[in-house]
Amino acid sequence: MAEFATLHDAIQDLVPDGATVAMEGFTHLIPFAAGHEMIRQGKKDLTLVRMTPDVIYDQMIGMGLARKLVFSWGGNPGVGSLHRFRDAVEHGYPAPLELEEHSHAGMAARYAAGASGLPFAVLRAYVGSDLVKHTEVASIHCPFTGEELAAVPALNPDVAVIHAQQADRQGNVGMWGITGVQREAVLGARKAIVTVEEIVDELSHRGPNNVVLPSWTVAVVACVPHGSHPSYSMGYSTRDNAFYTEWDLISRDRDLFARWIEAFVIGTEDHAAYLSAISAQPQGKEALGG
Amino acid sequence: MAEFATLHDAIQDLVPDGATVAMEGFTHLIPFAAGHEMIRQGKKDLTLVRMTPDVIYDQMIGMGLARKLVFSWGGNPGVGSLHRFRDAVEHGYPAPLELEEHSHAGMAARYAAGASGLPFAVLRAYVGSDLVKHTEVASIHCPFTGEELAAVPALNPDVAVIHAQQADRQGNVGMWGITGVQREAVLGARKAIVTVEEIVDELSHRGPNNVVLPSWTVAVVACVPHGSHPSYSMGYSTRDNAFYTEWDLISRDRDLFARWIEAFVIGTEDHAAYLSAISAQPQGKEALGG
Amino acid sequence: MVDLLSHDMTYTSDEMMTVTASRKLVDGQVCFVGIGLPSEAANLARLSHAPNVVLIYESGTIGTKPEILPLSIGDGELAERADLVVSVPEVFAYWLQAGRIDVGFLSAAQIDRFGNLNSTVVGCYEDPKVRLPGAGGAPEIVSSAGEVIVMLRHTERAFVPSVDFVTSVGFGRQGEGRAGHAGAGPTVVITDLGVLAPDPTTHELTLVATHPGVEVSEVLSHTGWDLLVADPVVITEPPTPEELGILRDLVARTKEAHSR
Amino acid sequence: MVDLLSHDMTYTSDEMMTVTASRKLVDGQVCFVGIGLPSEAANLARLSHAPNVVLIYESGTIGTKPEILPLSIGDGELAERADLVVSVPEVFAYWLQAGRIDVGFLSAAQIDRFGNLNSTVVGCYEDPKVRLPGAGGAPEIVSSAGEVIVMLRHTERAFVPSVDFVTSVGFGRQGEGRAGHAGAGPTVVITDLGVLAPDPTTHELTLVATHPGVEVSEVLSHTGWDLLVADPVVITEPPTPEELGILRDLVARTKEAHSR
Repeated sequence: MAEFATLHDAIQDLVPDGATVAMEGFTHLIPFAAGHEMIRQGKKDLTLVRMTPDVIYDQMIGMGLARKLVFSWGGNPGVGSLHRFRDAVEHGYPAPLELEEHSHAGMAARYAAGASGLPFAVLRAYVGSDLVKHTEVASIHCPFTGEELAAVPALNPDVAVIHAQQADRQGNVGMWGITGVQREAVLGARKAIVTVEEIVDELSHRGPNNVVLPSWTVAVVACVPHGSHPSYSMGYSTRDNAFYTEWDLISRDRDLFARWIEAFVIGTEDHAAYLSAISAQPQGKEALGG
Repeated sequence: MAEFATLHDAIQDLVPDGATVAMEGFTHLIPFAAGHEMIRQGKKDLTLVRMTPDVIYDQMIGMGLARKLVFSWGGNPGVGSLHRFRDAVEHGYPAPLELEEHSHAGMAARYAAGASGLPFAVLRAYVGSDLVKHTEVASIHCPFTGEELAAVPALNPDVAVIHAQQADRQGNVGMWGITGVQREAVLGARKAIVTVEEIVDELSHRGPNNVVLPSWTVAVVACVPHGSHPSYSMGYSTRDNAFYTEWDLISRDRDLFARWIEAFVIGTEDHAAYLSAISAQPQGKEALGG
Repeated sequence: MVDLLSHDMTYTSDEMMTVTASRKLVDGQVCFVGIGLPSEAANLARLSHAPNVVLIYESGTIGTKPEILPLSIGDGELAERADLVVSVPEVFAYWLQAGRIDVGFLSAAQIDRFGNLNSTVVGCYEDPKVRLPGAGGAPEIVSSAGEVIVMLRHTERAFVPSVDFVTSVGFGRQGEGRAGHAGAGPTVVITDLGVLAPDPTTHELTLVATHPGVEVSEVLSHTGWDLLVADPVVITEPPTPEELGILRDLVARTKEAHSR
Repeated sequence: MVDLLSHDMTYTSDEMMTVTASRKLVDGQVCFVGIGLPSEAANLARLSHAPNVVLIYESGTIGTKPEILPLSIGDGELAERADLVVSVPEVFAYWLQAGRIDVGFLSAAQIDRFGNLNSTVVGCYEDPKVRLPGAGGAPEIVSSAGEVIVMLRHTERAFVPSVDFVTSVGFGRQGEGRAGHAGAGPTVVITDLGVLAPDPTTHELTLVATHPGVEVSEVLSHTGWDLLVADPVVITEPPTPEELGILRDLVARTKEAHSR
């Protein structure tokens, strides 16, 4: 059965330095609050796993929390580059970042194998792509037809962190809309932390695509309203598109980035304080004289 | 886009003699009406595929429609044996029945591989079971860990036949409740026939477990109310448990079975006629002086 | 709450078997349940001492809390009272194979000295005396579940020296053990006469308990091989009035519902 | 219906590119759509001549009918207006890999003479000049889709003799072809200047059309290699008032919605 805890305690207790952490989401339900808490707690040497690393990973990488990134597409959705990620890869600032890079199909299959208790997955992928020279892909033959296919190793993160719309009082988690690979990340991980918008008496299954994670598949549930800001939680909040655009400017400049993190993350004691700081100064960049 | 047709035309046009046909369902939404129509049309040399062959396959096998059965559990759910199936296997009556037998895990993985466009599936299964001596299972090694696992060939039936609660006017199919392996059967088959309880303006997604099959993944939709009798369609009908019990008696006796099929299937021109015959003489056995 | 006075305190051997099996489930365990006797015992456990047991049926219902016993693996009752319903490929891949199951709870047509289970054929495969339904989910439940509870009625036809067909491996034809399996296999076999458990070293099934009023000789005469007998053999605690009351209410509710 | 008079009949080169790309989609096709330019062109097609085109986004939305263009691959608009929403592992396994996609519709940072696409790095992988976002779904879209429509703006930086990194294979480094791929690969490349297509035998990209007012010399000067030119080179039909009207309404609706 999942336990209920504060986000602070969940991150402190379940995310040791050096852990392999998958914070999943496909631009919907991104666990920003959990990432900010890892920055506040100064986590170190993390291996970050995610199909689509975006602004929260940009922030964590920019603060030097990550030793390695396992991914398939890293960008600021609808805007462009992740400048902190690029600075780390292109200039080793603030620290070098090791990359383990796949295609979406490969990453999705790796998560599914992890959730299935298999050591690897088989798929049609990577044919002729230079990716095979830079990542762990093997070739495997069908024992019945002889056909050659690709094999990729399973993903079993130490900790999966996701944001969902609801949990009931028994800790069963309910989410809907675009749920990406979150279910596989949770089922494949050794432990899972789920932040939710709301604790309810009964999951409301507002669909489309209702997904339930039973309480016993989750280690800790933390109630963090708007825990996905600037991403969104269908039925609870809309995407703060202006923030993503603004992030392009903030993240281009090392000092401006550092000041933003200081003012809005390290300088706020929790997500509620972050939200009031953001709403008090929506134009973060100007507020910082950037 | 799916076409709308009568069940008679769908079976006549899409199910040639000798076809490999998967009529799936996990005691819920069993496509009985479609099976009866195959009996009426006297289909021959079929390879029948199903994880859980039950009374409808017992009837088709008893009438000699099947050359081969691909399955993992064959029984009368909650009652006992399938006597026509047993008579075919034990005594070759009315004709010998070739068996291709797997475990549920293996059959489910075979369907999923078929739906994924892969030639085989990898799973942890069959270790030490005598099934491996009598079915097509290969051993395969993980290219990363060296671990030995089982491989089974994909299932891609010529035709999948399922029963669902609803289709909308564009032919999109909606079902809910226990949906077993029906989605994989349809997506893995070359063509799919779906009988539905009702044609609606908009799918009502009454859940749990709402499943949608887009119109373009289905060849033909036929509206056949109560097309799953004596099985059930959640939200539309309840299971006729008395029939399953009675079937045990009817199917034990070759002549009684033949008379029942004559009276209730061959003697009825379509499913509506079958339903009125059944409701007029619910005690089929006594009615036949069995 | 159950009104004890309303229940006859004598009980049948099937009731003793079901109650004994239900006691083996520990509250909070995740249990993959077969239809029939195992389903009855697992739900008795859920309605009595193990309210938080998680029941998974191979039709894809997870966290199933039926008010009446299902006749079939796909009864609507299972879907309507589940925490979630998933596809059959998923229940086997993401839930059973992934090692999330603490206890597998099933029956079989034959069991042998080393706990191997047969639900495929009596006689030889190519020309069977009796063609049984087949494997279903059993081989992988017995392989992957943390441990397995087996329930079947105690007859010489069911308890054979060596099964005609190994559908699901217990400890192997020669009792060689569990190499290649994630789970511990059949740790207990519960019948209408008593309880058997594999010897820790030889893996041979051994009579460890008899139900009240059952003689050891009676168990031996119903077993198709020279059954080892533990010393001492425990006598099973008879069903409590509460256990019997809950079980009989469940069975009565079920009969009533299915006769509608 | 669109009021033609309300629209300025001059148009931009981006509009010409989007309209040209949208015309390549045939009604009823199943199309796997990338975000950005491809998504704009695919939805223009859906709102004009191809109302029954099936749009699939890699976030798992199938039969997607957005009223406004998504800013990101995971916008709620996509989920709310889809026939169904599935998980990401499923969209790649059951839908793309299974061969259900007629047309893949995407962009890239670099394309070369043989239609190979790069969205990974500019420079060398270990020490890149520019680290690009990466592969995403592209390698398997280009491999598995029946054919692929590529859209990108025509610059010397984008049209290079040989891509720095083959993220997704067109016809190979030496134009060797499509062995090992289910689909036909990039059958057309649409830019803001014109249209390129691979030579049927050599697979080398060839200029087959220019947009109105664009000189062939202008296309050549924006291409990083000696671009083959078909004879004759067709002139693209300019956008019709209806196409422009629908596109501009879509873009205006989108701006309005995202500025809220």
